Amino acid sequence: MKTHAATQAISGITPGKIAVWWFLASEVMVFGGLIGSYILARLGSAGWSAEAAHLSAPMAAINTFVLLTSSMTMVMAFAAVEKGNDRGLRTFLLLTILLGVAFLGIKAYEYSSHIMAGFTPSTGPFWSFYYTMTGLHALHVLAGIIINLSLFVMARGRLVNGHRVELAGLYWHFVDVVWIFLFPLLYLT
Amino acid sequence: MSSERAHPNYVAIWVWLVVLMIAGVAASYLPLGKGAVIALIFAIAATKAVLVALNYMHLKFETGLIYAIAIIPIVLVLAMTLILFPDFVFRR
Amino acid sequence: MTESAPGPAASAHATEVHHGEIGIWRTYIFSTDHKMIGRQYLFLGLFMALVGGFLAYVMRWQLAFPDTAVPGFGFVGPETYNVVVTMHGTTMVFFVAMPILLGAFGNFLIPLMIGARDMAFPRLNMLSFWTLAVGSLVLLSSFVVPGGAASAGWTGYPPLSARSIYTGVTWGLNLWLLAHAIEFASFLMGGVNFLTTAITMRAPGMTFFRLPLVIWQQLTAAILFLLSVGPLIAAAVMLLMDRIAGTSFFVPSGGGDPLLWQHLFWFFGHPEVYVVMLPAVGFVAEVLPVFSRKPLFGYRWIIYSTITAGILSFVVWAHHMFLSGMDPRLAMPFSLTTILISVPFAILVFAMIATLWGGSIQFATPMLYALGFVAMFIVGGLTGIFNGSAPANIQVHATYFVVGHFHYTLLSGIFFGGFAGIYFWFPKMFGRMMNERLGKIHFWLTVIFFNATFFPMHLVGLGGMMRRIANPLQYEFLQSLQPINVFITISAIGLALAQLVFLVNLGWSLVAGRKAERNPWQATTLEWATPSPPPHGNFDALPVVYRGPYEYSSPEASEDWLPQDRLLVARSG
Amino acid sequence: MLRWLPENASTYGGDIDSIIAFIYYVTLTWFVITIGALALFLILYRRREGRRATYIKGDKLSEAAWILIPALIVLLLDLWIDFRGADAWAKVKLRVPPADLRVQVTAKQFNWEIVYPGPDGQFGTPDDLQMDNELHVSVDKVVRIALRSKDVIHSFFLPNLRLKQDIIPGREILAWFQATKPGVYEIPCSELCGFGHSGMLGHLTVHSAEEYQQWVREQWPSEEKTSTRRLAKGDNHR
Repeated sequence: MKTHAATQAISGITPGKIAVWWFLASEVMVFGGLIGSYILARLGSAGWSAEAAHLSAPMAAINTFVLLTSSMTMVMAFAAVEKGNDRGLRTFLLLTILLGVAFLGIKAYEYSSHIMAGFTPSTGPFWSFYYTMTGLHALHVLAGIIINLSLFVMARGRLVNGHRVELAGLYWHFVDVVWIFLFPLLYLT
Repeated sequence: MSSERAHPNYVAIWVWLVVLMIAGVAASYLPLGKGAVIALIFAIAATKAVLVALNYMHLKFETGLIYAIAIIPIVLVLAMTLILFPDFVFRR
Repeated sequence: MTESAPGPAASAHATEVHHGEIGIWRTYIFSTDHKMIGRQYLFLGLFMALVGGFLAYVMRWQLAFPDTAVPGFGFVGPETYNVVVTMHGTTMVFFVAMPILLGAFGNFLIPLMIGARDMAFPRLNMLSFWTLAVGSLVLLSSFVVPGGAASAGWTGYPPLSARSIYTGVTWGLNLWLLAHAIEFASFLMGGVNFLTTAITMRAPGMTFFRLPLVIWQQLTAAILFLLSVGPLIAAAVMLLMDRIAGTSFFVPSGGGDPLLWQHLFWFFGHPEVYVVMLPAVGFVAEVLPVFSRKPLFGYRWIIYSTITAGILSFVVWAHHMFLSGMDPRLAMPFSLTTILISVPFAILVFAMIATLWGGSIQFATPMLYALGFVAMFIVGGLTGIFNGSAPANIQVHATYFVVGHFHYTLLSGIFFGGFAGIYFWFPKMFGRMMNERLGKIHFWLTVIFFNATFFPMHLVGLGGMMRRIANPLQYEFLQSLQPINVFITISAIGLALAQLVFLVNLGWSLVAGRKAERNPWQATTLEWATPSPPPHGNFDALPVVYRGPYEYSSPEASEDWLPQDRLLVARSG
Repeated sequence: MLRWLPENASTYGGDIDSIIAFIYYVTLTWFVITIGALALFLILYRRREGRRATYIKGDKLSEAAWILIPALIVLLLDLWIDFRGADAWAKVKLRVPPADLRVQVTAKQFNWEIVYPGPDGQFGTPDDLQMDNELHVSVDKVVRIALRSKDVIHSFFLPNLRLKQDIIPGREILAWFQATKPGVYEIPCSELCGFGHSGMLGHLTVHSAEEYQQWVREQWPSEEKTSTRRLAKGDNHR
């Protein structure tokens, strides 16, 4: 990958974009390590499907829908700022933030209903993985909401540029992609 | 920044994503063998992820460098998981 | 440009005045200047080295004279010994080796050597240093919390580390994990910054194959770190959940598997070895050509070898686990990949030796350290073959043979590679020369005591002495080896005392060393084209690069060095 | 260097020692060659007035051959080491011969619990005998050990028999040895297992055949001679 001999070949990419992609690469390894461990543990022992059946697939499907939609609004925010449409930027950022909050709300409701049904992280291996994987993902969503909020505040003072929205978007979409895999891994199998 | 870049149709991609999501959920109820269902579900998930990466993350406008940064960790994770199959999955 | 130009305003004091308008606070504490951040990493690493070195001294004293009070510390019980052994490893790998070899030199050298004014993200750079500082503080604070500091080994194998009942350590181990997490965050930011800087900010003409090797090594190290640390972060999250949320990822009674941690740990652990070592290799690759006045032999081959070693380092991890209880059939493929990885390193060492052939070798202090590194690295590499061969590993695994081996590779990286770097770039970092005579005394004492300390470890290791035991005299079969343990301890104390020479040299040179010119070593790479120390923004005018980094004794120039940024007017068509 | 190894007392110990010896001679040769070249170059090419260093970059294949061919030799020697080692590894860890004696060793903080099946050769029967830290076997018999752990990771180490095996709680791991010399050998733990790790120590007593019979009679005095003989001769219960 580093054998591009000429500087010019990659001068079209901004430093910010390269940095975010490298960061995402290390994030892939974090979630990949977790998901790989889950797959190994699950295939190595029996009885996980019965545990997974206690999860609510429809609820998670709604959450998937919410997160997919938030990805779209995020990229629309970027499209808006590129056209110089500040109003559109703020609207779509706000929508993204609200959808992110909605995702966390539904997740919190799921957590509380599981815990009330007696399924805690220490119930068994499936639940340990479930809470750890979704919890780590939820922390990432939270971080994304905070990033988007700061962009939103900056956008009100028109300090934001398209580049920053694009970088925040890369991160937000990555969090979405992680969920795209967590959803079937935990809920559908 | 890349203002002259042609944007993909973000809404159309979103429609595809939602359709695929519903297809994924539906696939989990299909009366097929377990292996086939799982393969189908994850093929759909991978398609969704690729759609998001290519269009929303603009990977399809990027150079080889960004592709490399994106793909190498995925290869590593897959390799690590596969190498460990004998020790966790096939063990006795 | 002429290298004899006296460095204008070359002293540290002058620079300080020059940048007086920023204020002391922003210049020395919350600086965004990559050179100041590099110095901060250096001093943080040296400070933590004192901590880690003191722990080593406590350990060695206990091993030589079991159950006697350690002078300056007191009585060491078995529990304290486990704490000391754990914290020594953690401190040295994560808070000494990485800050000095990557943090200090990566930050200081990358922008200077690629011809940039600073890192791509100066504020992120500052943040990564201060994150590391917080991490060090968290690690140190774990010594004083109730229950004491972590005592499950630097590898923290669960279930020992997963449940407090097994060690009696409660918050100490959580803080240990937290300190790791903070350190990883710091070096993730640092690594991203290194890579982005080198990819996007190279001076005109500075192609990838004109980059000095130390930059290649730093970048490879950064990539290895970024791509390997993820699974360990995942494992650390799981271990923390095991400790505070009652999960059982690594506890078999709850359905977990302890081996999972080992796999994830060593998936990181082996690349991490190269993360620490490659920069040291890079320093040596810079120093050797300068003091033999010859191009580095096989520049491209070294790069290819480095990349190959980097890729292979991701598929060798289970050689740390031959006897761990994993499927023994896995040992054969991993033994093979381990064996394969010796080839790129053999190329590296041979290239370094070949560089000397036909040279004009000056034995300045940095050169002595570089040569010392090559010699020690050969020993470390060769003893590694005993560990890498699965059957031989049965006898030497988890004995002092392994301890001796990794001190010859990792510690020689810090002692010989790191000191080569410090003595070589000190003039550029601080604008003054270090004392040559003290430097040479330091070198010879270090090389003698280093070998006297770590070579006998191989012997007691073959004799079967286990790692991490607090008292060898409890075992009949180790009684006869005890005189060697005493010898090792005395040598280790000698090694520690020898470092006083360095500290004296450092302190004296910082305030009273001879002022350094721009290019005191008559070297070719870009950092020597700047004043010593370089001002904020580094270059008077951004350099243009015309050639590779090691043009020594080139027939094209009358002097025996040809800087990367000197434009030659063609003599004839 | 090899005389530092503890005295070998097992059938496969010789294989491991010969691998170690082989590696030792290979690495010693390389050490002499590389350090010798290093020292020679330092003497030959030290700085002298009026001599300029040769300008060789070593990028061309013909020049790089000076480093690539030795590296190729390294590779071949490495493969040789690996090839030779594979057999020794398989002998110790993969090809477990039929057992003459069987014991269970359960590690816990900070003891080895050793369970003998008794004259009936079956575990889980009333004539099982449990001893802490005392492993008694007969010389020249294949001893198969089922290793388990009650709490954390331990490592079962017999320096004189060249046997080392980590014990993972939650897994049962098989190990075996065949002692060749009567004597008492130590069984330290070689994986950090807590504050009592240092000093976690058992003893392996390798009896001569007659002494072993004697020991068995002492442990199971009520049993008849026939059953003890059966135990000593080998057990067919798998």
